Order: sequence, then C-alpha cells, then structure tokens
Amino acid sequence: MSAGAKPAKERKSAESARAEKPLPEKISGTDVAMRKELLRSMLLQRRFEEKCAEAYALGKIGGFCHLYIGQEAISTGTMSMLRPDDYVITAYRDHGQALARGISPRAIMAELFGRADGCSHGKGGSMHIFDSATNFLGGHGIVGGHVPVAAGVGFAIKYKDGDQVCVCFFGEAAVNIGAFHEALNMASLWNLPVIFIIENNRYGMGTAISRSTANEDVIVRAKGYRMIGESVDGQDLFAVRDCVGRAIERGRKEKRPTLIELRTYRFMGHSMSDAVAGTYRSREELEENMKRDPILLLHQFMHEHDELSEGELSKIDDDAKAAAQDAWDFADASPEPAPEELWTDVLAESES
Amino acid sequence: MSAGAKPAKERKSAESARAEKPLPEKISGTDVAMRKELLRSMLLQRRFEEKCAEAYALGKIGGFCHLYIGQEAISTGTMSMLRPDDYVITAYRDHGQALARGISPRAIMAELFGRADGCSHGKGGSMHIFDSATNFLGGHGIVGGHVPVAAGVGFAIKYKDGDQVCVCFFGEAAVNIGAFHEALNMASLWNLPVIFIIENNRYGMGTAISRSTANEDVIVRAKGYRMIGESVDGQDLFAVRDCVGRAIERGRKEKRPTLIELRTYRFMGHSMSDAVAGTYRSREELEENMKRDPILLLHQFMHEHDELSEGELSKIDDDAKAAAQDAWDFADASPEPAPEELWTDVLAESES
Amino acid sequence: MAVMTYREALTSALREELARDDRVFLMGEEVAQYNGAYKVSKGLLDEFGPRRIVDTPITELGFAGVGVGAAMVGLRPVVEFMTWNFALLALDEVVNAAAKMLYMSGGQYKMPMVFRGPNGSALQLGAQHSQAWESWLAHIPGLKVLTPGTPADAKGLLKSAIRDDNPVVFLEGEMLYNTKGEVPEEDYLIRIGKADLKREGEHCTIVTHGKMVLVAMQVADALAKDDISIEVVDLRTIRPMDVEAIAQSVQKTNRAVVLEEGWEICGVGAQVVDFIQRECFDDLDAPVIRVHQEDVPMPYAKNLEKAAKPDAAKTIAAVRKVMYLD
Amino acid sequence: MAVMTYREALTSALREELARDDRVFLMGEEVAQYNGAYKVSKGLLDEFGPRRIVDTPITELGFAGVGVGAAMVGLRPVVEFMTWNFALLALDEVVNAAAKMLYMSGGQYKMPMVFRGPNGSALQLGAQHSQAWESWLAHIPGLKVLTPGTPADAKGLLKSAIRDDNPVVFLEGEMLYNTKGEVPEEDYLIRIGKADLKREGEHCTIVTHGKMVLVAMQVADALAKDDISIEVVDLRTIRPMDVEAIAQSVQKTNRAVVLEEGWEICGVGAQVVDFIQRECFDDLDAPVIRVHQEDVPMPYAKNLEKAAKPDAAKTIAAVRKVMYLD
Ligand SMILES: Cc1ncc(C[n+]2csc(CCOP(=O)(O)OP(=O)(O)O)c2C)c(N)n1
Ligand SMILES: Cc1ncc(C[n+]2csc(CCOP(=O)(O)OP(=O)(O)O)c2C)c(N)n1
Ligand SMILES: [Mg+2]
Ligand SMILES: [Mg+2]
Repeated sequence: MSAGAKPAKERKSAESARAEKPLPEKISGTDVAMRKELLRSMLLQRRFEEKCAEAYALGKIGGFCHLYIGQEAISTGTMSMLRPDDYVITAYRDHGQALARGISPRAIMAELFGRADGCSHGKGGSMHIFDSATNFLGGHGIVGGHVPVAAGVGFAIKYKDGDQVCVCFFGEAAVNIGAFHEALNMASLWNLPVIFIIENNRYGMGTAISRSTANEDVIVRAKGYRMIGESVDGQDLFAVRDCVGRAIERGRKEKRPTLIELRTYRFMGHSMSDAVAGTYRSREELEENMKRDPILLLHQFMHEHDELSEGELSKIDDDAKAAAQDAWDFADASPEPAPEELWTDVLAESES
Repeated sequence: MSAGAKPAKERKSAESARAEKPLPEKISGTDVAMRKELLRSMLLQRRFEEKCAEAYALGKIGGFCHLYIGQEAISTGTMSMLRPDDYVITAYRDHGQALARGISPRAIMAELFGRADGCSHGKGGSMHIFDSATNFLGGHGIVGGHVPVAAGVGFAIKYKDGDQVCVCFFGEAAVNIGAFHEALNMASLWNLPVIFIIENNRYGMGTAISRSTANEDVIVRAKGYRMIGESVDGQDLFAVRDCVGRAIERGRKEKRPTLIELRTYRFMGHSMSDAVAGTYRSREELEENMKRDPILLLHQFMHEHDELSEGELSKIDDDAKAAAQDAWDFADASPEPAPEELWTDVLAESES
Repeated sequence: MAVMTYREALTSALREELARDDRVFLMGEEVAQYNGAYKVSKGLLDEFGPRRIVDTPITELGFAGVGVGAAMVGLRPVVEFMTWNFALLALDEVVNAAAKMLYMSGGQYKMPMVFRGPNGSALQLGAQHSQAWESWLAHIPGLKVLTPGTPADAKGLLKSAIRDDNPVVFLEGEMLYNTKGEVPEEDYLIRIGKADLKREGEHCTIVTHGKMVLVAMQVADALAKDDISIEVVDLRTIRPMDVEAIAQSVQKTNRAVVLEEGWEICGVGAQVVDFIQRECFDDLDAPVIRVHQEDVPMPYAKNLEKAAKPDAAKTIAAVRKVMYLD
Repeated sequence: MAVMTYREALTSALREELARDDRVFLMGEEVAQYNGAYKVSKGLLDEFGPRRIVDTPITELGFAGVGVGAAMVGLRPVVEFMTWNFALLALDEVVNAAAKMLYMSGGQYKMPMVFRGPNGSALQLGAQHSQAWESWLAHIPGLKVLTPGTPADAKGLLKSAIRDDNPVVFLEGEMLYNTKGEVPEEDYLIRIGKADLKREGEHCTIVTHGKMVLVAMQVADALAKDDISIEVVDLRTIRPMDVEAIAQSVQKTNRAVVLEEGWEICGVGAQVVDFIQRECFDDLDAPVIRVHQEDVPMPYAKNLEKAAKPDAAKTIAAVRKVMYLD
C-alpha cells in the first residue's frame, strides 16, 4: 500500500473537453443547414479514424484500437437528437460517438496518444474515452459490462425526477451476454428512460451473428422484457434519427426504455490488429456493403436535392481533414503525463 | 496447503444410493397401475418433506432447507417420462426431485442429517444432493448457476452421439439472471437436447414474480432464442407428463432444446426460516392455492374413475410415512463422517 | 452509550445516512418489502418509501452495475448483497467498473458507493454459501475494504463508508448480527484505514478482523488465566491496511498470530505476515503463525464444519507455539 | 530438442492431447474459425473439425458452465478465455461449480477440465484488460493453478493439466507467446506442483513465476556482472505451491526477493513470504522484499504503464536492498 493513492492534483489542460456546441443546437436552422451539419459530423469521424489508423501504424497509438468507420450514421443520427444534459455510454469502439457528442478531437486524439491533454490525461486510452462536460460516461472494455451501468443512469434520472434519457450503445454480439439481459429486465420493470442501441454490424470480432446468436432477429428479445423494440437501417441517417427520436419521446415522457437495432457494417477490421477482410468475411461482402456507406448515402440525397455543391462538399471534407490533422498535431505536442500521475485518481479525496 | 488434499478413501456405504427401479420402468403396467405408482411417488415426497420439517425443528437438519411441498406433480411427472440414462440437474430445492428420480430416502435423509451414509457422505447437505447412480447431477446453490451446466451436459450427449436428454429445473426468479440467458442461447444455437423447466411457484423468496420480472409471461423469452416454449399447469400431473414427453421427443430425435414453464405453488415458506404466509403473500392466497394440491388432484381423478379405494390410498400413504420414518431412523443411526473426511474429495487422484 | 446488536447498529447507520442525504439509497434483493433477508433494513421501507429502498430481481451483476451507473451521475448507492457468496457474480462491476472508473476517466467520475452484506460462513450452509472474500477484494486498488467486528465499529464505519467518495466494500457477518455491544449515542464516524487496539497485552499480538475479533478476545481471556497477556489488533479496514498499528504492536510483543476466517493461500493473513516481516524483522522472536479456514471447501456436516473453521482452540495452540510453550 | 515459441508449444500440447483422447475438446471465443484470438489454436479446426474445436458466443459465464457440465459426464474440456480479464465474469462457474463439485458430491463427480488463456497485462491495454489473477485463483481449494514461463514448461504442464482429473487453471502470457525456447521432441509431461530451479546461485533467491521468469533471468545475468550470484526459483505451479523448493533455496542463499506481475496486497508474493518466514525463520539475513505491479489500476500512457509494472530495474534494486548493498 505504501506510497499508495495520493490525492489528484489540479491539472492544467490545454484544451477544454467540450469543443463546440452540441449537434442539436447547431442544427436548429433550415433542414439543409441541418443536413450539412450532420454530414460534417460524419466526415469528421471518418477523417479522424483514418488518422488514427495512420497513427497506430506509426506506433503513436498503442493497445487495442477499434475504428468506427462505416457506422457514423448511428453516432451522428443519435447524438443529433439528444440534449446536452442527456447521457451517453458506450463500449470500446467509442471515438465516433465521442466526436459526434461534441468532445474535442484534440482531447480524444491526445488520449489515444496517451498524453497529458487527453480527456482522461492519458490514463484511459482508446477504449476508455470519458468526458464529464458532455455527460459522456465512457468507453468500456468488458462486453456488456456497461449495459447495467446505463440502467443505473436511467435509475438516477428517475430518482432525481429528471427528464433526460441515457443512450447506451453496444454491438450485436453483446446481446448474448448476461449483463445485457439483467439490465433490460430491470430497465423495463422499473420504467427507466434508457435507450439501448444495438449496433448490429453483423460480426463480433470474427464471429458472424449467425454463429453466435440463436435468433438472429435480435430485436425479438425486447418482447421478453415487455419492451418496445425497433429495428431500422443504421446506414440511413434519417431513419436513425426518426427511430431514436421516438425512443427519446418514450423515455422523456413515459419513462419507458426502448431496444433499438440499427443494422450497419464495419468497414475496417475489428481492431487494428484484425485484417479488413479475407478470413471471416469476404472482400466481396465488404465491397457490397461499402456501397451503402452512410456518408455516401447522405451525400447522394443532398446531391439529388441540390442541397450541396461540389465545392461545399470539398470544403466540409477539407475542414474535417484539417480538424483531424490538428488533433494529431495537438496530441503529438502534448507532453506525456507527469510521473506522479501514476498515483493520482486511484482514490478520490473523500467527503467524510 | 500443508496437510492439504488427501486422496479419498474407499468408503463403506450402508445404503446404495439407488433404492429402487426408476419410475418409468415401474409404470409399464396398466394405466391404473401407473397412476398408483405416480401417486405413491408424490406421497413419498410429501411425507418425506414433512419429516424434514420435523427434523429441522429438532436441529437434526441444519443450514438452509427448502421444502418441495406443493410442487410434487412436477418432479414425479417429469421423472416418470425419463429413462435411467437421462440426466437431471436442479437447484437447492432438490429433495423432491431426488426422491422422484429414485434416490433412496435413506441416503437423502442421511445427507440432510450430515451423516456418513448420506449420498455425499454428509459433505453436501440439503442444497447439494448428488447421485451418480441415477445421473442426478445436483443440487446447486447459486441461482441460475446450474443452467449452463445443463447445457454442457447436453453438449456432451451430442458430442458422444447419445440420445439421452438432460432435464434442468429452476425457479421462475432464475429467469432474470445472466446465466439462464447465456445457457439458453447456446442450447438453441448448438441444438442441444436439454429441457429447461421453470418451476413457476410465483415467488422468488419473498418477491412476487410481478415485482422481479418485466414480462411475467416468462415463456415469451423462448422466442428470443428461437426455442420452443410451452407453458402448462404444473399441478396437473398429466399435463406435466404430456408436455415433458413432447420435449423429450424433441430432444432425443431433433436434438432441440425446449423451455417449459410449469405453473405451481409452494405450500411452505421459501426455506425453513421463512414464514409460510403473512408477509409477502396472504394466507387466503395460500389456502386458495392449496385447493389445487397436486396430490389431491390426482387422487380426485382416481377416485372419480374408481381407480383407488380408500384402503389402497391409506396403504400407499402409510407406506410413504413408513418410508420417511425409516429414512429418519436410518439417518439418525448413521455415524458422523470420520474426521479425515474433511480432507478427502478436495482433489481427485489424478490420471496423469 | 446504548447497548445494541450489530444488526441494529447497521440499521441505525443506514437510517441516519438515509435521513441525512437524499442521494443515499439502498438497493438489493429483499431489502424493502421483506425487510431484508437478515433484517438489516428492517423498517426502512416504511420510513423512506420505495424510491429510497429498492427491491431488485436476482441479478447481482445487473444491480451492482445499476449502482455504478447511479453513482456516476451523483447518487450514493448502498448495494446490499444478500450474501457475498452471490456477489461473486457481480465482481466484474465491482472490480472493472467501480474500482477503476476514477482512474480510467482521469479523475472525472467518482464512485461514491457501498457494496455491503454478510460475508463468510454461517452454520452448515455448505460449500457454495460459506465463503469469505476479503483477500480477493483487498487485492484491488481503487476499493476500500471494511470488516467491522463489533456493533460500534459497524455503525461508525458504515456511516463513514456511505460518506466516502470511493467504492467501499463492507463485509458483515451473519453470525455477528445478533451480537451486542455498546454504541455511542451521538452521531459519530470511524476513520477508514485505522486499526483498533481491542486489547492491550505484552506477550503476543493477535492480528485479526471481522468475525474473528470475538474469537481473539475469547482467546485473550482464556490465556490471561495462564498469565499470558495478549494484545488484540483489530484491523477493521483491510484496504488500506494500518501497517503502523500492526508494527507498533509487534515491536512491543515480538510475537504475532494472524487469525482470519478465510482460506490460507493468498489470504489476508499472508499480507499481514508480509508487512510484519518487513517492518519488524529484527523484533520478531518467532515466526508469525496463521490461523484460518482449513484448505478445503466448506463441508456441511456439523463435525466437519467445526473442524474446518478457525476457532479459539486453534488460536490458543498457535499462540502457545509462537511463544515456544509447546 | 526443437526450438519453438511458447505459442507453438501450447498448440502442440493441445494437438497431441486432442489426438490422444477423443474426450478432449477445446472451446472458447474465436478458437475455431479465427484460429484463436492469439492463434494458440491455429490449425486445430482444420485438423480436428468443429466437433472438437468449438467457437462460442461471448458468454464467459455460460461457456465455462458448459465446460463444467461436459466434464461432469465424462468429457475433458479445455475452456479458453480470450483473456483472463474476461474470465472474471465466469468465476462463479470456476469457483462455485468446478472447484467444489467433487467435495459437495462426496467424491462422486470429478472435474477433469482446464481453464486457460492469457493472463496479466500486454502493452497499453489499459485498466480493464491488464489484470493478473493468480492470487485470486490460488486462494481456492479444489483448483490447481499453473503459470508456465517457458515453452518447455508450457507444453509439459498443459499436457499434464489436460490429463489431470481436477479443474486446472492455466495462466499464459500474451507477451510470452512469441518467446522461444528448447522443447523436448518426445511426449513428456511435467509434474504439477513442482517448482523448477531455473538458475543456481548463492547470494540471493528470486522466487517468481509466469512472465516474470524471463525478467528474473535477465536480472540474474545483469547482477552476475557485479559478482552477485542469483538463484531463480520458478514456481510454475502456484497451487499447490512447492514450499520445499522455496525453502531449500532460501536456506542456502539466506535472502529472497519475490517477483510477480500482479498487485501487492494479498498477492502470490505475500503467500511466498509467509511460507519463507515460517520455514526459514532462522535462515533469513534480511526481510524478504517483494516486487509487483504498483498499487494502481493499469494506466494506458506508455510511460505510466512502464512505471506501473514490475521490471528488471525494480528487481535489481530489491536484490541490492536485501543484500544491504544500497
Ligand atoms: C466479456 C468480454 N469477452 C470478450 C471480449 C473481447 N472482445 C472485445 S470486442 C469483442 C467482439 C464484440 O462484438 P460486438 O458486440 O458485435 O461489437 P463490435 O466490436 O462489432 O462493435 C470481443 C469478443 C471482451 N472485451 N469482453
Ligand atoms: C445468485 C444468487 N442470488 C441470491 C441467492 C439467494 N436465494 C436463494 S433462493 C432465492 C429465490 C429463488 O427463487 P426461484 O428461482 O423462484 O426458486 P424457488 O425458491 O421459488 O424454487 C434466492 C434469492 C442465491 N442462492 N443465488
Ligand atoms: Mg458487432
Ligand atoms: Mg419461485
């Protein structure tokens, strides 16, 4: 025990975690302005994740690193419907959701680089992005482990008589684990305002859903808990928004939970150490699915409706690239955590 | 570690665990003979459990002791359909099932008394009745913990290309726990010959199902695992037999699992330290339910069909009482386990 | 001082903290309508209502996680495990979520919560219902681990635990619930991390905690008749451990026996021995000897169970051995 | 002797035992089609087919229980945990079912099964993915706990584990998988419960196991240059522990350092210290010092992670301290 847990010191942070106004506040203008903002959000995630891949290859990011590429309509669509005082919790594949929630790309990238200016001062890493300024509750590494935690957040909302909701993201492979089951039962039994979102990208690591899950139609599970379940196309940003919107209503007004399945696909390997295709899924299947790139789909819609010029698109994309590069530069310049950080945050200074 | 685990010595047992022919073999005669045999099985459990209550009050049985009174149609109905080479596994409320499976009342009672001639030589106790001679796999104390174990038995049956089934009993409150969920998914995914039987006696300890379970219609859960689910009256011996019979067919021939809900009621407290009624359930409710005593129902049927004279009934009942008394006498005369038994059975002598 | 049972002391600690702070709530199996499996929460539902006293389904992992979530966003949950035997199912939430959250989040999310319930064996509950977990839990940084052995300690420590901003593991004893002792009338706290010298003595130190404190006191009484003077150090907190208090005592008596309810291998006693030999190497007149549950799963039979458990006779033999009397 | 990696040694042990005994099967996440998350089962699906090499859903508790059930009725399961971090969810089946079944059933149901997978930290995996569990598992009677540090030990011990009629916990190291060593060509077993003197020396004993064996060997090499002669005792088996081998060495060197990957409090090292002070009280010239992970959850940042882990420099400092050189 010896040296043990010293109290955390005040830390200077070069970057406040909340970078910008949250999505819903920005998109209060015209529908077109809204769609541009949503496109911007998705492209930022895409370019950020591409930078991560680059940084990982150079050894600037270590450990496990799970990219979100291909699933951006889910994060952006969901976050665009939430209020700033709502809560978000997710698993280890958390960069995209963190960005969409409005956490600074700089703070996230610095975390991935394990630096002092990271949102957890470099102590969490890729799988554990936390940001109290945006009610972003992590970033959790044990499959299913955070699902009961989400129910607990819903419990607290109700306890305090609030009208927030808590959104909880997890992969389709997590529906088989006990924690999911226990959490959904309690959420429904106690009428908790929690939105459970299954990001069904069809694989849990190298295992196709058909090889792990007795009933691939996972949304049927909702019935077992007397919960409303909805399943929609997760590559369709509008469908995501609508579906999540209904669940938010249900949460805020009726204090009822919802189970949502969003059908999506991951365009990269499970983590940086997994091949993109070839072993458990074919390149063909991958390419087929990449045609339904959520960013492409939104762009097509806007293009067809003359809402976006080529120049505007380039500008948004360039900005996204620049933001990702800026995050890299910032992270690269950020110092390593001070050695004494090893001993801080083990225990909080106690109230009593 | 020191003295550590000594190899188990050969033990003399005054009583072979298997007392008698298994139920299905006995009931191969006429239907009437069969029904008499089933009545005998249920009455034996009833009288045995009554003796347990007496012995507990006298301090001859210690620890937790969960009686089966009121649920005997389930044990008897199920066991009467099984073959000797099938497997049975259950929770802590295990005396009735052990008796119906054909384990000697003497060996069970001696176990409850913590004596050397108990089926586990006094080392298991009331919650942990095991008997390898009848493929009775326990007696488990952690709610839900044995449900995956049952799936494993099903796995092994299939692995060895057998045509047995494994029957797994648990209470309705156990359906909320993670282990249940994980086990059912695997059993269905892998087509395992397991029959999961929910004994829905409406209370998990002092908690009514409506206060623990979001969807009281628990059998709906089966759909989530693409499993056949059937719900029948667990006080009706014939309904139990039919339902279990269908599940056995499904298991033996199609290697498919079944989830069965048998609606029943426990006539005693949760365990010997729980009041029979008054706190979480009313005496009225109890009395109402006692009208559907499964033994009474069978007796009524036989009486209406002139299959059983009063004299025969008395004889069967007297025999049951005598068997229970004999078990008590046997247990009482059985010695305490030898002191060195403390150190045996910690580790098996190894193959290698 | 009022005389009350360990159970009543716990109940009154809960009552006072529930009354003091609306963020505190109690959750667990049978805690509300049934008044608690062991009646520690007796009367609390009536007094505080179902918002604050919450019955759960039998889902230890799940409701431990619910506690974690509630603590993350500002509540102060007290999670009752009907017994710690069942908490084994919940340890992922205790260890991977509660204990690590503050660290993983770089100080952003505190975990002001208590996990409590009876730990260790009672009588004839058999192998699956008789386990003492303190050494496992003490292994984990980010937790505090408390094991009160008397009513006064139970009340003061539980109140401190509830007010602590960290996840506190609070291990009670089913066999302790009916034991009686003096408890201060006023509102008091006991500092977490401080051992208590339960009895002063000269010849040998017994370091112990929890249920075994009573056994150590019996041993001290018995040995006093042979003019052997025993000092009893009650750790009270297993993590962080009060190494100084242990060292001070052993430096005085030069001999130590470590008595605990759990198993030997990597038990709490092993850690105490490690501290003693580091801090008191030159003071020790004999090796430290440990008394603990025998290295077997708990048997059901009365005679075997008795033989499996640590007790006064075994402890007396150990003391005599470190004093080279036998 | 053939030179092979620790990974290859494990694969060949599995292959040989699968070929030898049809009752043996391997089950776990990604073990079959994906060839194992860490490729320990590479090629086995092709060779033995899906009946013997079984991919599972992500349900550690569930499939550990499936293993228990299969073992009860005559199979010999090898249950792979992708890493032991996730096995925390499964411990109820390991501890309450596998470890206690033989005892609870009065000797009727044996549990011939192995729980295996990588244990402890790798590189920058953060707080939830870096945990070493040997002290927890060693606490439990009814289990055997193995921690091979070299390819030869990995192969011989895994084969013994699979043939053992008891539940064996087999802890590998992700950081060890690529390490190389000589492995006998013939079919061989290593006796469970026997430590291995990995290096003879005179001045100080390092007692260690698993991943840290390599560190101890480096330390011995480094200190040899200063004419400090180190004896390295590799426990290999944590339960049952080879107390005799430890005592013999310490009786010779009169000094000991205990080096382990896990945390300090109630760690394996604490138990080793306890045994040493009991068995070698009069032989010790200095207190035993321990080297272990610092008492914090594992941080992600490279520099902090390095500072958190036990390493050669810390071990050298400990040796110098017990030799009163600093
Ligand atoms: C309890 C547990 N078991 C295993 C793992 C290792 N693991 C990490 S992610 C993963 C696959 C999860 O798949 P899914 O839930 O579909 O999410 P996705 O990665 O597709 O987003 C596995 C097996 C883990 N982190 N936790
Ligand atoms: C995991 C776990 N949590 C709590 C307990 C304590 N406990 C024993 S039985 C029981 C109630 C179970 O009810 P149910 O499953 O309906 O079975 P019944 O007793 O009605 O047969 C509880 C809470 C336990 N044994 N295991
Ligand atoms: Mg997935
Ligand atoms: Mg019930």
